[in-house]
Amino acid sequence: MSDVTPTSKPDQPEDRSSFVADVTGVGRIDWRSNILIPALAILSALVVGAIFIALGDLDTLRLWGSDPGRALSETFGTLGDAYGALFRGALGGINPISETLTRAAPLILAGLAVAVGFQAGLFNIGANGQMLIGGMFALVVGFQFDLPLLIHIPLAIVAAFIGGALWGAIPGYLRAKTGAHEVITTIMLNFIALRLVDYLLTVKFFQLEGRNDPVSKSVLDSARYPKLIEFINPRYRVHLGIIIAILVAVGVWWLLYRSTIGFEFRAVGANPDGARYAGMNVVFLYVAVMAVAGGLAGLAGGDQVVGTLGRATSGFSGVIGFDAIALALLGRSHPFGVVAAGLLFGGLAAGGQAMQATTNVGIDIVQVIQALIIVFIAAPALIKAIFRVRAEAESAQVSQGWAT
Amino acid sequence: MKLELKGITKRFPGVVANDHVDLEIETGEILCLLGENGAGKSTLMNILYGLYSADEGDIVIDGKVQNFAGPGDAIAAGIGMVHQHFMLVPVFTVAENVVLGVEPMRSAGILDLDEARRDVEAISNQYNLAVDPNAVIEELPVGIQQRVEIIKVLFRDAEILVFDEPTAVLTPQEVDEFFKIVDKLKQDGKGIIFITHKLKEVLEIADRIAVLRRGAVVGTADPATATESGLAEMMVGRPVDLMVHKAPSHPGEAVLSVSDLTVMNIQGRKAVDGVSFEVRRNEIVGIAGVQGNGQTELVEALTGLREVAGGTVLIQGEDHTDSNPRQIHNAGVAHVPEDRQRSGLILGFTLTENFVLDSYHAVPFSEGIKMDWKASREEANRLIEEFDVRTPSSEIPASNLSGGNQQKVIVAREFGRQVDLVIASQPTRGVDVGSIEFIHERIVSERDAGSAVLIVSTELDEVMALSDRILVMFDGRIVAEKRPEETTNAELGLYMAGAS
Amino acid sequence: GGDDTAETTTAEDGGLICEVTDVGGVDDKGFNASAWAGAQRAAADFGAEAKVLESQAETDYEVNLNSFIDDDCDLIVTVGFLLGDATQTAANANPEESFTIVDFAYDEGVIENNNVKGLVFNTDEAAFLAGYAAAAVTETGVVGTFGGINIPPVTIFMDGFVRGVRYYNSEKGTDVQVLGWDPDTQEGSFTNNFESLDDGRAFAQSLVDEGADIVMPVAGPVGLGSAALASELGTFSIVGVDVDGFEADSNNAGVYLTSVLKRIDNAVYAASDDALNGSFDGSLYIGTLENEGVGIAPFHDKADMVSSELQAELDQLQADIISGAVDIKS
Amino acid sequence: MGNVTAVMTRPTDSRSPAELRRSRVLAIVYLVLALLVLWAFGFGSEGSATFVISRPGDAIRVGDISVPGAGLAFVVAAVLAFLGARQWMAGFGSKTNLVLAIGLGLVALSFLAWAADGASFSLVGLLQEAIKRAVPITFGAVSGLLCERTGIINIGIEGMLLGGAFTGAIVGSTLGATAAMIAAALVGGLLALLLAVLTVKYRVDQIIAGVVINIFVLGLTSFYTSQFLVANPALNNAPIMRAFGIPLLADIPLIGPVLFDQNIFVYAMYLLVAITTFTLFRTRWGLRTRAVGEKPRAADTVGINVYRTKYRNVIIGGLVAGFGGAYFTIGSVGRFDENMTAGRGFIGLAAMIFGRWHPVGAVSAALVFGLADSLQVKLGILDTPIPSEFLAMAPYLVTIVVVAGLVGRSRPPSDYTAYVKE
Ligand SMILES: Nc1ncnc2c1ncn2[C@@H]1O[C@H](COP(=O)(O)OP(=O)(O)OP(=O)(O)O)[C@@H](O)[C@H]1O
Ligand SMILES: Nc1ncnc2c1ncn2[C@@H]1O[C@H](COP(=O)(O)OP(=O)(O)OP(=O)(O)O)[C@@H](O)[C@H]1O
Ligand SMILES: [Mg+2]
Ligand SMILES: [Mg+2]
Repeated sequence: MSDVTPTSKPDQPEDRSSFVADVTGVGRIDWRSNILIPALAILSALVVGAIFIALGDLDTLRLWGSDPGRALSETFGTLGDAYGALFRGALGGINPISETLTRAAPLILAGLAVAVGFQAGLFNIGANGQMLIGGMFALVVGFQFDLPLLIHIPLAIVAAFIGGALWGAIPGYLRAKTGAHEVITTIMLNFIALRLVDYLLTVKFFQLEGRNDPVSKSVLDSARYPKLIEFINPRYRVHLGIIIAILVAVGVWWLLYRSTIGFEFRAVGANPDGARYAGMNVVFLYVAVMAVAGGLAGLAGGDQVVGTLGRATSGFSGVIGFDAIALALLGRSHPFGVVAAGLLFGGLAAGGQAMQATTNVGIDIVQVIQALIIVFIAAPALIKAIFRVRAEAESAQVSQGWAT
Repeated sequence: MKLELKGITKRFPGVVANDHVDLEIETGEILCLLGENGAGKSTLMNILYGLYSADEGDIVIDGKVQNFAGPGDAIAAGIGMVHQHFMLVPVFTVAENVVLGVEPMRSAGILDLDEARRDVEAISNQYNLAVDPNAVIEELPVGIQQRVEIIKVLFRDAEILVFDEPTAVLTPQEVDEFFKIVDKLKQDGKGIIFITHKLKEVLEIADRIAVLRRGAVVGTADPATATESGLAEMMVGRPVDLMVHKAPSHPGEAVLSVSDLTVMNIQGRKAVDGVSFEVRRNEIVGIAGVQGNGQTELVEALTGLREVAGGTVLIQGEDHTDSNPRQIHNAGVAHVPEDRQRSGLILGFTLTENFVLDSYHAVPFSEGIKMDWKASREEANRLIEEFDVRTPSSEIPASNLSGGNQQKVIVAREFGRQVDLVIASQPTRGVDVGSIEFIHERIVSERDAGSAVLIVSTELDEVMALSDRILVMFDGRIVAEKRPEETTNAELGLYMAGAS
Repeated sequence: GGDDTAETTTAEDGGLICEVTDVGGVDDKGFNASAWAGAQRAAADFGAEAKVLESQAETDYEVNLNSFIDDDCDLIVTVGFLLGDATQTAANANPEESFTIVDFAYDEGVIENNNVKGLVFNTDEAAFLAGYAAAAVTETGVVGTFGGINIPPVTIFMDGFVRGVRYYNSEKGTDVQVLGWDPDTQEGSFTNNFESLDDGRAFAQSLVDEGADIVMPVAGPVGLGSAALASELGTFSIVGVDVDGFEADSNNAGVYLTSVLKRIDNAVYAASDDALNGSFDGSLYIGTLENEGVGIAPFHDKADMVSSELQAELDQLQADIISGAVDIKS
Repeated sequence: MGNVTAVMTRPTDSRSPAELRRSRVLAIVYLVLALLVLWAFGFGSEGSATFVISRPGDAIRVGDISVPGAGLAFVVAAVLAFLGARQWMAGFGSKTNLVLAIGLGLVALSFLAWAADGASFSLVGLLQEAIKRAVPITFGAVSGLLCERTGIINIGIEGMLLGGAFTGAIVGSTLGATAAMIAAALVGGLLALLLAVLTVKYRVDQIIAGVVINIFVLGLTSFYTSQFLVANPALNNAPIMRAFGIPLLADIPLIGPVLFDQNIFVYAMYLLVAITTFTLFRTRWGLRTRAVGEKPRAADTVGINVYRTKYRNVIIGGLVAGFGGAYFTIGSVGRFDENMTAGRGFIGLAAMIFGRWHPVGAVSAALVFGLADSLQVKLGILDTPIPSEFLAMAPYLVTIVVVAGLVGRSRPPSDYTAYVKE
């Protein structure tokens, strides 16, 4: 952050994008707000999450009345097992790390889709729908053409981007031309994309030959993202997707902070009137932003279809598109923040899977912990109050209401 | 009633806004408070009104120390305030705004708006403050909005009334009108604290004058003996030249030619109605008028921000009717917009980013789609230097600058390149005398360097001082064209009010 | 499941039965639950342990399967066509492991080591009976059905049901109408989800508005919403699917005319038995009326609606279907 | 129509270029619709459709209405063509949206007649269901607008509904329906308190706070469902609020069964809309609430406690959403299932914006969605050649078309930046 304390006058609009300042390449990084606070936030979330886990264990709860001592040790036993499994499942070995990375890839890409929207003042809740359409585009390229790997994979990636971009451009266009709010239109387009995929999976062209199930044809091997460490053990799933995700994040960073288009995106996000005054074409920018955002989500869909799954089924995007909102918020809409948040959430997902496999604690608790992490990171004042940390962290302001 | 402020101190992060301020006022007198931008006048008044709490010091009324937890307490103690930025709810009616917080009621929580309307009418008759209680605030001109603010204060039975820069937005006639009201209030035994940057007004109306600088009272003056330049020096701490010095103009060929221009406002009504004029090289043309008579729409149409409904705009002979802002920028036009925070700046962006806001797409600031931040930063530092923008670095957000310095950033950006036409709206709004002096100088030197300059301002003094030619706008039309040396403020004021 | 948690049923080291659910989860009141019931029953009877892993998303199938392969399960039960690919891959990579998959049949030669037992069910045979019974007892002359998603495991119920009604019409010269499904165009009424119980209510209401007094929801837990409406209105009955609604949905037991049973539990039980006792083979299992893999549930509270003649006709029809004398596909 | 004639007698067109453009676009839309109706429904129908407007057992029975699909289509197409021509030449001024709504309504009617060609279907059932489906959406939308009117965006409606549904099921199963409704409202209120603390006290970005509430509640209810409810079905067996007719009113043909033979949640919805409309625009509380939303500093300067007002209203909004959430369990099916709100909260948000932050607007928007939703259910059992997946898209498509076409830019009533007092 800067050396000058912001003096926001009461009659001036709040400075909502102060975090942008430290990424244009200037200013020093404050380790307290960028490392200490997030670490403490995760710690706090785990502690509060533990309370919810304990409350979910009825038998032990009953024990508190009769034998508090044993109840205490059982509670701690359960928690230790659960968090131990969570941690081992995320980081405890090659396979857990491979799983974490596999899961992080689509999260990062979808998170970027939401983050780019935020940077341009648009709230893209539609990552899920964009993923679905992007994935279907990649799917068709993946099973329809028989090409050499070096052409086929890039082609599938481009197709995924285009599919998502087309779907994303619709709300952008509607917002720019009719004022229809993107929050509404993206939500509706999610539902529509979901049904559309359901329908397409009943069409012979897409369906797996010889079956009537809503399962698509499989992507040809030449279009599948190669697994990275298959040579160690064929089970290690981590594939090209994570590399693509990180490269794309760098690309998005470059686009946002080093290119004229990114300057325009950020300008229109921070102040559309100012952007118009500066000669930017706001209508075009809204469409462009949403197309880029949609394209990024499309890549996440592509990662699922030609990366992890190799085919499409009903609702293959899962809830990644919604987790993406949390990720973008957590990463403060900065591409590198999103990468970090994506790795964190990927780890939680992989660890949660391991936790359900080895303990009695349901996997849904992971979602609760995710929500808690976001709360604590979004409200640094809370962390500062609890741990008495001195840091200049400010609460992130990424959205701007409904301002049209 | 006697009100005393004793040792009031208020600190904001990095600033001491008030530094042990002592001040007193009694009912039946008018105290004028002067001070440059950021001197702490509004802060002091907000403390008095219970909006801010002081870090140190006491508010004493008739010998009793008060403890204001909020404006509610201040109101109860007989203090009323008309804020620098009006505190009216734009979508509410006059009556609703007046009674907000002390609503008359039919029964259990149900509003009695008829009663509210009658109350408003009663007060407006008593003090000659004509307003329609059913009118919606956002549709009223600022002059009337101010009357609503005054009625609001009177409705709460205030004994001491604070006016924070009330005349900044009024026509000379409205100012006269306002002074009559203030005088009547004084006759009725109210005490008045009056804040303004216009030294002439101070000498006209004050009973006592106090001057603030950097949060502290630096002196008091007697209006009978004080002079404008004396007060200005006391405010800024150095001698200020209040005159604009410029040589007579020798206009060249027309750079901007507007003929029969018609523009609609947001509601779809004609805001600019068949306006024609020219601005020539080496000439400053000033457009005077009360806010809301079509100047905003005119400038937006000229700069490509608003659709033209009829007529043509030529810039250096080329047709730029309905060109977009980029094309107009590229045609050599600089634009200082009316509302710096809404459109002139992106507050969250750094100064560097703001300095290249409208030229980022061209060499040297970018090549293809790659931004050149190094070149941009160099430009930023050059402009900061040349235009004396007070900032610790070019990499802090524009929101961290004071209003005057924010305005300088815009002026620097727009005047910092070679242009043929300058369009400046309210170039010195809310800026203190020191910065005004500087901006006026720059405008004149633009003219002398060969640009055509169009100034739109609601400050008559500014228009009179800068312009080589003055156009008065009323209700979307140009109703008068005068040279400054052949007219007076009073005459222009009549035109601005619709006389023809 | 009836145990305290749906996680494990512990026993000494008598073996291990493992289930990987599809995204519906183990408490889906549908095939995941049914398979789990079979696995648990087998574990209890043979002194083995049963374990389940729920899949949250498509991407979990592979991981869950691998996790069980590491656990050295005696049998891995996978549920639903979505797991077809993953099970195939796992089976081919682990020839020593035994698998069984519910609602899925592989083509010849796909499974290299013959170590996957497909479990499929001719539910249309049973639904045909239910349709016949519904046509016989309807008072309004209108019955209805709706599905979750337009996919074969769902529509096979609807096909059988509609054809059963048509058969009744052709036998008796009646004109009982079926709303909500047309076996010829394969289009009809679908909630497009297996979650919203409120949809179950709305779709049933809509059929009742058009005069239906018997409704067969084929949408997993969504049907519970229809049953809730039936018990509120008291004007129509429900034909349950998969399991006997009278027992499974005890809150609304009285509204079930009958249920089209698909004994996934029995099939899984049998496969577990084979696996634990060393007689596992990879042949396809087809549940039919004949082997009691499918059937219709008793009429329970609605028995008074069913005359003894009708019961006799149903018994005869069942025999004819088994013998092939009645063609349920037309 | 006075101003239309006035417009027409003027020598020149007084419409602004933007208006003119919109007029032309709309005119083309009308003409395209006219052709579509003519071609698809006019030549595609042979028999007539029968709309049933009373139910078996109604006190006053009214005959069914039989409509020849082709005839209706020709009439509708002619009307649309006329509207299009009129729109092109003169426009409808302030009535543009109303006329468009009527036009679209006619298209829908013609579509129905075509879909039900040669069959009959229950209009009462359709409308009754439409109202039911509007219930949770309305509660969500009103909850949202109560918060937004004081300057707090509530993206967490979905979570509050879900929390209410979960609580409703558990408390309903143990303590009965009344307690369930109260508890559900309280849980909604508690979540709202969290939203208020985060946004007002800790100045967390409002959208972050709302998203957090959604994730948190979804996670927690799913976790406890698998942890408790599956193992203890008795905890998930709540009573269902049954429909009851309001004497006399329920006997009015068509209107009676549609509006006045419903369960308590529907009546609560009517009350909610009436009460919030009255209080927001006629009482001191409403005036102060709106003032705080529109311009908090102005409210502060007249002695209104901005923070307290925000807290109070957000909590009231939460109570409304929590109560509305109970509809899913005790108002409909008596049991909780994971994520059973299935996005209704977000649709409530859309209804709020579409209804321009006014309770009556919100309920109207919710009804549009409810109608599209119930139509979709209906069409599945009529033999239309449209695949069910596309029918299921209808409500969402309608929402997009309406929001983009009819509403245009709506201005929020609030200043959403965190209010900072020194
Ligand atoms: N604000 C705007 N509104 C509408 N159209 C615009 C706007 N800005 C640019 N355009 C149009 O977009 C096109 C490309 O604009 P671009 O910004 O690339 O041009 P430019 O920067 O002016 O070119 P250069 O500076 O290289 O001469 C042009 O045809 C221009 O008319
Ligand atoms: N809410 C606030 N937070 C931080 N600093 C503030 C705040 N309000 C005022 N300041 C700072 O306190 C100082 C005094 O401001 P104040 O508004 O009182 O000046 P003023 O004398 O009224 O100036 P003007 O003539 O521009 O109205 C300025 O430096 C200003 O930036
Ligand atoms: Mg001030
Ligand atoms: Mg000021």
